[in-house]
Amino acid sequence: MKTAEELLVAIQAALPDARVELLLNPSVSAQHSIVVAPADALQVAVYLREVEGLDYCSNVTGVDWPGKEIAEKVKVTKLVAGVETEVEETVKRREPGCLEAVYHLFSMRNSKEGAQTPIVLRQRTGNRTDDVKVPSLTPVWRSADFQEREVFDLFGIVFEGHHDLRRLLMWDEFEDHPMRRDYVDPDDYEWEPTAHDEVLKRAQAQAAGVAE
Amino acid sequence: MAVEPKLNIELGKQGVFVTSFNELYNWGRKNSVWPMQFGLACCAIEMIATTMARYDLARFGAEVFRPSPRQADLMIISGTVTKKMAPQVVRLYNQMAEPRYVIAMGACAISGGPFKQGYNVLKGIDRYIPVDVHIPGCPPRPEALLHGFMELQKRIAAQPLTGEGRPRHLDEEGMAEFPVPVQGAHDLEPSANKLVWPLPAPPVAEAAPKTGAEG
Amino acid sequence: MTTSAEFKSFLPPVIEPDGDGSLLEVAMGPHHPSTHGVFRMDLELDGERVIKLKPVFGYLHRNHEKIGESTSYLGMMPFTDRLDYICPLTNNWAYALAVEKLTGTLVPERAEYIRVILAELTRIQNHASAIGFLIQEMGASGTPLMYAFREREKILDLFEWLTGARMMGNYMRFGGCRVDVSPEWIESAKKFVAGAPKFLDEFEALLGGNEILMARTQGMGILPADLAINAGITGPMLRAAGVNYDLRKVDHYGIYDRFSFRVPLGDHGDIYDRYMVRILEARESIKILEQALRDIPGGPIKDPKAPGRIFKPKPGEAYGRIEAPKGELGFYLISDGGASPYRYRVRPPSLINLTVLEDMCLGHNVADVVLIFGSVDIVLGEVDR
Amino acid sequence: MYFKKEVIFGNPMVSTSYLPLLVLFLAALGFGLAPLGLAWLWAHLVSPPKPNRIKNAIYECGLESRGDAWVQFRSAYYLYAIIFLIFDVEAIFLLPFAVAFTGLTAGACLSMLIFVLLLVEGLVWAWAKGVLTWS
Repeated sequence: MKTAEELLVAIQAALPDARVELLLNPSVSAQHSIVVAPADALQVAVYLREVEGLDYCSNVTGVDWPGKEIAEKVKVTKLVAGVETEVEETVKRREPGCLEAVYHLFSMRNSKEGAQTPIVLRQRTGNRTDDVKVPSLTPVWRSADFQEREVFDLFGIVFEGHHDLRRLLMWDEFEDHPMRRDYVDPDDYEWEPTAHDEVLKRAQAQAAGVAE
Repeated sequence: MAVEPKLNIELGKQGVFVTSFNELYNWGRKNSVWPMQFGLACCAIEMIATTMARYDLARFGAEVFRPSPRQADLMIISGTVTKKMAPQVVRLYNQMAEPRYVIAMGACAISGGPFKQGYNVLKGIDRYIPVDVHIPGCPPRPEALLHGFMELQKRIAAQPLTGEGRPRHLDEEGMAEFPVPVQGAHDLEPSANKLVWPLPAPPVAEAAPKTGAEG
Repeated sequence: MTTSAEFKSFLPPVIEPDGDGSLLEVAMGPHHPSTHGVFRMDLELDGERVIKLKPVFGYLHRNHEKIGESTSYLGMMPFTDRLDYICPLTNNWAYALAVEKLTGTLVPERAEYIRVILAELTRIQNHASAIGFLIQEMGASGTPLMYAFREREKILDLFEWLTGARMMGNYMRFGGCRVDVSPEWIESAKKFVAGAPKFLDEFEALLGGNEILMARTQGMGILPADLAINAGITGPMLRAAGVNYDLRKVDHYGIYDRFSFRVPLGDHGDIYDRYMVRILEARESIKILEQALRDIPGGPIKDPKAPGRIFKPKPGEAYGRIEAPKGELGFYLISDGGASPYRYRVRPPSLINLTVLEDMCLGHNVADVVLIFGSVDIVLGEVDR
Repeated sequence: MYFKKEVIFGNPMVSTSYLPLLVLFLAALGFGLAPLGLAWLWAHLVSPPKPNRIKNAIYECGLESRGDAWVQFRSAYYLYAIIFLIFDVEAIFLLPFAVAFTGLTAGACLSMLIFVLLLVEGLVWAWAKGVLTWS
């Protein structure tokens, strides 16, 4: 079973124009992943299944990376009291977030030698609002069928080429994507009979709102 | 109105058995409560275990689990009622024939239980339909379900036929229709049935939040 | 070269109604006696034949993963009991294994043995109840289920004695177990294991040679091996299709390498094969239990350095999986150094095994759809999470 | 002459009259209808009818039922129904024959045999035509 690094080299050899890079996993499990650009994800997937023998896509899931404010220390030469000096300055850089579809691949046919570490394939969308289209890998691995529908339902990643992309878990009239980090669920705690601390504050605010 | 117990026992010793029509009517209904086959989640497995040989719900005349709501008297809500399932639960309750009862089995059915923070979990089925017996536990043991069942039987036995405390199915103004909630864009609309689940007004903001809740 | 000629993609088939009647649209809905809970199938029937079958999920979607993102690592352990509520202890083990893979915690010998014993006991009671429910849906209302649940009660007594709860054990911790096993418990477990083959013989004598069962299940709901692999089917359904893929042998997790047991395989991939594979797997579990109970060592049950309540793993991600009675149960954890996982994903074998329900059921009668669905053996808590 | 007591009630010694049969029939009818009557009376007098739209809706697994059930079924079903009808009616005719079987003369047995054979011949034709095997 090839490791992620060897597979990366093999992919770049077989598909020179495929934009793939390695993402190291700092955890002890050392399950590194291959990030592939959505445009040629289908190509890479077909290669992995046909040539590399990864015929079993065990797990497909979505991860939401919201945009982050990164404060970076930047060396800036500035005029301070007429003297050119190097000054440490924190620059706020707004990193655009993205939605990610993660695929864990194994091989069932040749699964004899040794414990199997998953080959992790990642596709990232452009951003979290309008450019959320990613090619569906269901034609390559049928096991991604329901799981991609679930990722579409809970994260909002649109899988192009999926034969039946509907919401899997929430009801069809539901509009939000609840597993996103910035989802606020409806406040239907109301006030339990023994209202206390922040439920009490919410209840009083609601009651005050009703009172006007 | 009921026969005094002491007199009853004395007469019983002489071999004379006296009962009232009300006791006879309730005795018949109490001992043949047919539950509806309505398993939602983990509590359903404990409910099935209760009907099996070891705990044997049949001793109380309830081993016939009717799949159709038309032939069931009791709905045991065993498991988490999600917001996607809530309209179906309320519609099934409406479609059951009158004298119908509800047992909310398990913490999830009573108040959302461990999954209370879930966005798709209804915080308790009391918001839409009246519940007769609540059985706490996650899942409650089969003995707890049997005890809850006996509580329901006591409650049925105590229902008078006429007068003030008579059950819902015997009085004309009793509430018969429980509106089915609609699945909206973000949540169920309405989020609770105010007639069935009157919200206690919270203690007023400006006054020091007293423990008791007026209104 | 995206989808070249010989490249085969396994999309669900479409069949045409051959009769002259019009199609009846009916929902085998959330409240139905034979859907093992709140599962719905939208059927289009031509008379009795199924023309279209669209499963609908989500009626028990309890937001397990969203709650996971705001609860501590240890706090999620009782929630994993309620995923596949017929096999809570294997869920615990899968979650503990994933966290151990994330943090590299080691598990002492005795704890590994206890984990194997509890997992195999869970497998026996899961297969027994799965067959009991399947036969009940075939029409034998009650009797086989009574037999299966009688055995299940014995196993639940063992669980209750050890973990304190009949079903929801919340027993495993990262790096071991919560409570040690007493010698009396091991004795009564041995007594149960000694009696278990007699129950399986009785079960098989009652069902195995039964013509009605054979007539209704052989050749029904056939699942070809290559579709099974591509659709990610795991567990008894996959082995019934003839693919030798059992995580206990493939992944070498836990200490399964020390026990000699075989992996039963079917060759037709129909419902009868799945029934037989489950019975044979239960027999193999009994063999594992005999060996494990015989040479369980002494020693600690929890690695003292193992993470306790306040536990912040270093950033990183890990995907751990075990051979749960229903298939490959995996946990995918992404940690950002916080007290609760950044992303907490459960790979549900029941949901993924249902991917091919439509392929297996098209063209059969409605009564057979109930059987094919029963042979997949799903639990709604795990399907909808 | 026809209204004499014996004709209607018949003298008890010679049981030619049909009175016992009538009494038995009425008893059977009463035994069947009495509970229903009581239930109807009870429902009518004591428990008030409270129908509403949701309660009277068609039960379809908790959902609102879409589409209607009046669907043209395949022709194979009608053949099944007809064949069942024939052999069900035949069984009713066999009943009195089977009850009085011992006391019958050979001629009666012969005629009954012809009746049964006629229908068995119908069954053989249907079987040969392959109507009974489900496609």
